[in-house]
Amino acid sequence: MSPKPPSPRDEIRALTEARLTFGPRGRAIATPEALAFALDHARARAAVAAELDLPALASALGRLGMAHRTVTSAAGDRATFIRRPDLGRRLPETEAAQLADAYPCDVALVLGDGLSATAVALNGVAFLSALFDRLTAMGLRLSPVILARQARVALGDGIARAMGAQTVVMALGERPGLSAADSLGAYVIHLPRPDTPDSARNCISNIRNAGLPVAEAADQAARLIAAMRATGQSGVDLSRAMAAGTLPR
Amino acid sequence: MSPKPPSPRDEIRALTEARLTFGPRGRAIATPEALAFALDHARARAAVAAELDLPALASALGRLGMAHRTVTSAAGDRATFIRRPDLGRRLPETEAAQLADAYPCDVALVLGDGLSATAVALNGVAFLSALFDRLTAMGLRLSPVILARQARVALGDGIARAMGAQTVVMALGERPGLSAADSLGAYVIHLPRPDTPDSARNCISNIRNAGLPVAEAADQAARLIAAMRATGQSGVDLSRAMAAGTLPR
Amino acid sequence: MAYHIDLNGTRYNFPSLKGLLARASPERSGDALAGLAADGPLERIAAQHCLADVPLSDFLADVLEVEGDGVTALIMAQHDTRAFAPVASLTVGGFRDWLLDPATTGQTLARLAPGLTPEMVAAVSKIMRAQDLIAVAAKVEVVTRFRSTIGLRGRLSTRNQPNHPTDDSRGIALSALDGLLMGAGDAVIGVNPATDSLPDYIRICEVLDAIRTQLEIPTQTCCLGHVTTALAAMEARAPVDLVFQSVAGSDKANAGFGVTLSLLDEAAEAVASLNRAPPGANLMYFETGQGAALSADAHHGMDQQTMEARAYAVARRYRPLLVNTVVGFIGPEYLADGKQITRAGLEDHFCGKLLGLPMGVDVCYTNHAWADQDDMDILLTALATAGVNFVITVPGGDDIMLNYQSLSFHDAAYIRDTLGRPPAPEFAEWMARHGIGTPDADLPPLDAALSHLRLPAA
Amino acid sequence: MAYHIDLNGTRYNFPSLKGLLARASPERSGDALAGLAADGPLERIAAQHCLADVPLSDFLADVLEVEGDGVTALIMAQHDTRAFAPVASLTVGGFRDWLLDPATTGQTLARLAPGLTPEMVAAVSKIMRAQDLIAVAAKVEVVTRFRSTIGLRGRLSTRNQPNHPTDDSRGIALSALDGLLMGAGDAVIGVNPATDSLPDYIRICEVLDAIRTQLEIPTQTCCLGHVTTALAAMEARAPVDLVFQSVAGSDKANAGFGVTLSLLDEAAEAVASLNRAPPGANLMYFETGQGAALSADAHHGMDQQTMEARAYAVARRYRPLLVNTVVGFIGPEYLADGKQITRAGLEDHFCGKLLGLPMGVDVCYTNHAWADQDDMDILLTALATAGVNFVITVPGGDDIMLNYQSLSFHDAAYIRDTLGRPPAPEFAEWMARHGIGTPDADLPPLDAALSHLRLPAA
Ligand code: B12
Ligand code: B12
Repeated sequence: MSPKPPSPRDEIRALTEARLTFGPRGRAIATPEALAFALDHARARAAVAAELDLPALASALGRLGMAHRTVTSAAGDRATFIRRPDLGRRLPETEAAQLADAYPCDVALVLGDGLSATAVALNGVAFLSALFDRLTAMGLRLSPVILARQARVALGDGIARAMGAQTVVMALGERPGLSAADSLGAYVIHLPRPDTPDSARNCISNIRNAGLPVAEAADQAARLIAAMRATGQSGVDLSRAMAAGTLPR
Repeated sequence: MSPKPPSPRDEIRALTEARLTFGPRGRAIATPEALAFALDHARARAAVAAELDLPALASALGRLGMAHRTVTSAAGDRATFIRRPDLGRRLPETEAAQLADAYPCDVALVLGDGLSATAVALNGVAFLSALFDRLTAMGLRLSPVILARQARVALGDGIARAMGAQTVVMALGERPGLSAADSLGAYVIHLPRPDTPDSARNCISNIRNAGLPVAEAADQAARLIAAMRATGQSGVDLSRAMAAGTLPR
Repeated sequence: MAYHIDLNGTRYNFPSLKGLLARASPERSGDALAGLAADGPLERIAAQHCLADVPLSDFLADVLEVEGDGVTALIMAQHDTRAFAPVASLTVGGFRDWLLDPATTGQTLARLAPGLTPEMVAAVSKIMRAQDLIAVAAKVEVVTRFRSTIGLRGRLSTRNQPNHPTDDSRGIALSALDGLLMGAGDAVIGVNPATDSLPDYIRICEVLDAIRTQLEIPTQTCCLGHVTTALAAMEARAPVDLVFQSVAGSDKANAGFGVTLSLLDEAAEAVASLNRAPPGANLMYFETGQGAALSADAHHGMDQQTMEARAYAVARRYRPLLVNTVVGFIGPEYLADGKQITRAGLEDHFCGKLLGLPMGVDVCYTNHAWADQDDMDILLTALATAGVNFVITVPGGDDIMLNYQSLSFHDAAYIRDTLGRPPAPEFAEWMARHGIGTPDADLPPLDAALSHLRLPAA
Repeated sequence: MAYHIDLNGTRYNFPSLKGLLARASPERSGDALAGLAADGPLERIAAQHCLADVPLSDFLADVLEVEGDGVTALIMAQHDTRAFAPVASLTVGGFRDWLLDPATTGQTLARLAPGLTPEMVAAVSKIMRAQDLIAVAAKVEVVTRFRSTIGLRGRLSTRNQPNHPTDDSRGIALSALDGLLMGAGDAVIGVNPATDSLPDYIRICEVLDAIRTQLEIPTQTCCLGHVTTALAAMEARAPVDLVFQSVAGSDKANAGFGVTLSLLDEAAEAVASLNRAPPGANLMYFETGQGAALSADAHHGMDQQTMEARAYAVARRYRPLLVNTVVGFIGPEYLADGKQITRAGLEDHFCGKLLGLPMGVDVCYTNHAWADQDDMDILLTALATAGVNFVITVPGGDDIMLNYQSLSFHDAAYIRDTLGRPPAPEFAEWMARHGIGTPDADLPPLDAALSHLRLPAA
């Protein structure tokens, strides 16, 4: 038998994971879909609660020849992390001191759990190694990969300062969605200070299989970093300049 | 100046604590009343959380020449008590053993916190001492007053069995209302067994200043106890017989 | 019968239908207390998936699994095979879809009611979202009649509940009048007696009857004492409009309340023989509430929501005028917080309506629960959207005898205004005739009421 | 200015009006996070008592107490003394009573709006129950127009939000069409772009414009990128119907979003000059949400609900077509659970409406919050009762790009059916013309849509 040609339904499914309503449109969501939704919700809640698998990440990085360090934010544990984003952004002094002896670097690479350790497990190392290759090729000095537990985006700022890096990439698990808990976000900032606003950050989001492919995300991040280092800007100002075409793409 | 004659409003206030709507009837409850309601709610919640003041109760009973003992239900603490009525009904064996050496008695008198230690503080001793006098006059042998922490109604059953009493009066704080946290309920049961249903209990409720006066409540309880001991019945059956007039009132 | 399901590589086993129902129940403190709740969200959802595939016909065996339980026997006896036919071949999940289908109208559902058992209705509710419970209940119209007509679509009735801690006649009358001046009481003016004596019961009936007749109110009155007291009072020729009783979902639980089906039969006959109502009127009033059976250790290992639905089998035997769940009344031991109370209120209303009952709700909470007035506002709004027949109202929302917060007369006015839900037509007309709701009502203002009303001597 | 109150023998001190507002706020996680919340229920209620006695005129000073804040300056400049006159002498408590008075109509409130400041409105909301927030909001009608007329009493509009994690043109089109076939999108078809580039922004605008024009839908479209991108796209002649921007209640918070008032002014002028809309149409779309300022450390010691109301001052400067709070979107760090989300949703809707905004709500929650679908059903029901202008809808309730749950197209159908809330009249007519909602809709079924729609090349 020859393989069945793809039906329009298959074609649609390949285009989007959205929960589209095929077939007759009743008033309510049908029971199987309603129950599937509830199950996905329970799973997403479990992903939020999951912790980084440090040994697995360490050995994956090791296989690629990438050094690493581990830090924990001031949030300490998962329950505190959810309710206290202020602590998840703060690098305790002891942790900062521990990083101070690292060799000097231009760009700090951080991999944080954020809201989904699952996303980090699935896409974290792949993204960072792709980025590592590109940045190394650009002649930049990189930090060891900092594995950050209970990490919010702005935790990267403190890490960069502790290590004396000008630029920092914080890749971390975006909050898990109903359909996918594997989405990584990469936030890049240049010359972070303690009071730098989020508008000085650039964001590459939805890094995952069904979203932005890892390689493309790494390309974008490398381009951003190059532009930051060329202009001394990051965030909205940089985006604006790039949109205006006044910068090399 | 001669004292102002009572206004109809005063007369009404003396008749009921109900939150009546005087004056023009707007659509919504007026702001002062709405805020007073919220305050009363916070106070009632505090009453639920309050613990028995054992030293104060002990010395009040002592002044009246009444002995006492203290027990704690299997619920242990307040938070457990609220969520676990099953434990609040259970007398731990260690507590039961501790009561076994008391002198033999016909009626066990129990004063439990129930849902309002405030009610017990305000009306508990007064009610029990009034009842004590009446029952003593009837020639009944009474237990020391058992002060019971984290007590539900049915905890009295186990106490009675531990002490070999045929009849038990469990007086305890009713759940606090919005307007009053001082309401005591007295539940009387004859020959309680571990599986005796609530329908075998009689209840005297709303014992408090603005409700059933303590003396009258004690009269009713004494009457119930006499009827129970005369007929061997308690609860719905007893009420039915009393309603049918086949019993002396 | 045992059930199981494989989900994501895990097998979940449910040794009985009763156990499956319990594990599929949305979270609530009472089921946890009883040791019946699911172990966590995943087991709960697995149970719901499994339950959705259970044929409705599986529920025609003895789900309670208790030899000789009278309520079970009643449920089996009530079941009308012909009425059941349209859904006989469906699973629980298919039943949900069928209920939500726009082609399934209120008439269809009314015809179906005698074919449904409490367990079927409880089962489907467990896999329904709040909006499903609201949308389906809103289709059903259950109309009952005495002096007023209750449950007409688009209307909302109220019980006026003028309780008093010593059952003082004038205290009761004042609260009742306060409510009447706010338009509350078209479902019933009903007092829970604080005391448990026949003379008090009779006096309360007389006080309420005096108010009703002197003000010519097209409504009915009720003293919510025990049914045995009601029987004695009727024998003593007290003016009893409605017989009230709390009921639950097993013989043992009813025994805990001191009632049996034959006692209720007796009371129903007695009240009918009084001939106080137009022919064909509905003459009974029942209250129920999740947790009542468990609190009497009479739940036989069944979850509290299914037990609650079983109580409706008892209620529907008597063609009641009014039935209401007391949802938040019993306390956080059974429904911990605003979320659980809200969910349970919508479930109870849905289940009652689907079984053909004139369902009301006591929108309420106790001071030991984690709930507040905002939760009640939201539940009232949701229930009015769902077409609840009636709600309970007390002065200022504070029941000074039962020690809990129910709705205030004002709360009923809020929902009347905002969603447009007038009271029973006869009562609305009476209000209009007396200018109630306008500045020149011709009822005595509260301050003058004491001298106007002629109450029976204490 | 300092405030204090004695309650039950305890003196409660509040060193500033800002502090008093924070302490009087109903419980929520964000205020606790910020260290601004009351110490417990008693202090909260004391603050509410104290706040009820504060004259509204006290709020005409700089409540934020930040020198040179542009939003504060805007609030002061917006304040219309003449419009304020009817309530100028009232306290916050008196203002609540006045709002709830049946004599205070929607017209009265519309005239009052320019006289109110965000802080006054936030203050009164803090002493209002859920039912008060619903009842008062339900009186207000704020109507805006572009190709459809949004906010007419008794109607409910929806945003159709066909997001896609790579902004794939056909993926977006499929989701949009799915919603259109369920009748969603009369407020706007609006995509949040996953990417942050100008070409993508322009392409998304073109895709949405193609759908709208080919299907002749009386609605408007929007790409919810950053306002700077919108400006660049308009320069590049992209089909921009509406300019979108997230806004917050202080200059610093807006700076965190990368916007200033003058940037917004520029964008508003630019979009007006495109002349795509009938004269007098409303051309801006704003989103706000409690916690946004705090999360940018730009709340200046003010509670999150008052900060949220201040964002409405920014929004109303631009006569927007649409404003919505994203209430449960930001996460449990700010609104922990279903109860807090529900309360905040009702507050935001009330405050926005009272300030004269065409207020919508994204009824939603994230997977790290303690909330579920039941909570959303209840909030939707409450908001529809309150007359919300529009809600956001996505396929199956699952936003596959923003990673949160909003309403589904079906949820909108539920509330339309159950409470009777049709969409904008022009859109309702379009639906009828195309048989949408009937089995023979003449739009291409989803399976065939890909070949029918002519989308711009990627
Ligand atoms: C809560 C409550 C209930 C709950 C009890 C469930 C529970 N787990 O708490 C429910 C809703 C099931 C209930 C049912 C009934 N109740 Co009741 N109930 C109350 C209430 C509001 C609070 C009681 C309280 O705070 N107890 C203190 C806590 C610490 O006790 P607990 O151990 O947690 O719970 C026990 C008691 O509440 C007891 N109990 C509750 N009601 C009754 C009624 C009687 C007659 C008896 C003997 C015991 C009893 O049973 C519980 C389990 O052991 C009181 C009103 C008040 N102001 O006190 C009325 C009250 C006690 N109940 C009353 C009545 C009449 C009844 C019913 C007989 C109604 C009816 N017609 O069917 C039924 C049957 C009760 C029974 N025999 O089990 C009357 C009693 C009048 C009297 N003097 O006899 C009261 C005073 C209210 C009233 N006036 O209507 N009740
Ligand atoms: C939550 C969220 C927000 C929240 C942030 C508040 C908070 N405390 O979390 C709010 C609602 C305030 C918000 C606002 C905006 N957001 Co936003 N947001 C998200 C979301 C849904 C989840 C982010 C997440 O999980 N972070 C992980 C956790 C662990 O991080 P965190 O430390 O707790 O929180 C920080 C980040 O969320 C970050 N952040 C959030 N949004 C944005 C946007 C940009 C451009 C940057 C640099 C940082 C940033 O700021 C927070 C505080 O430091 C993502 C979508 C996604 N799938 O990831 C979009 C997303 C990141 N946001 C986006 C945008 C465009 C914005 C806005 C610019 C919208 C606008 N037009 O004004 C504003 C401005 C944000 C800013 N500069 O601060 C885009 C970014 C596109 C891009 N590639 O640049 C995304 C991808 C969604 C989208 N496509 O629209 N956002």
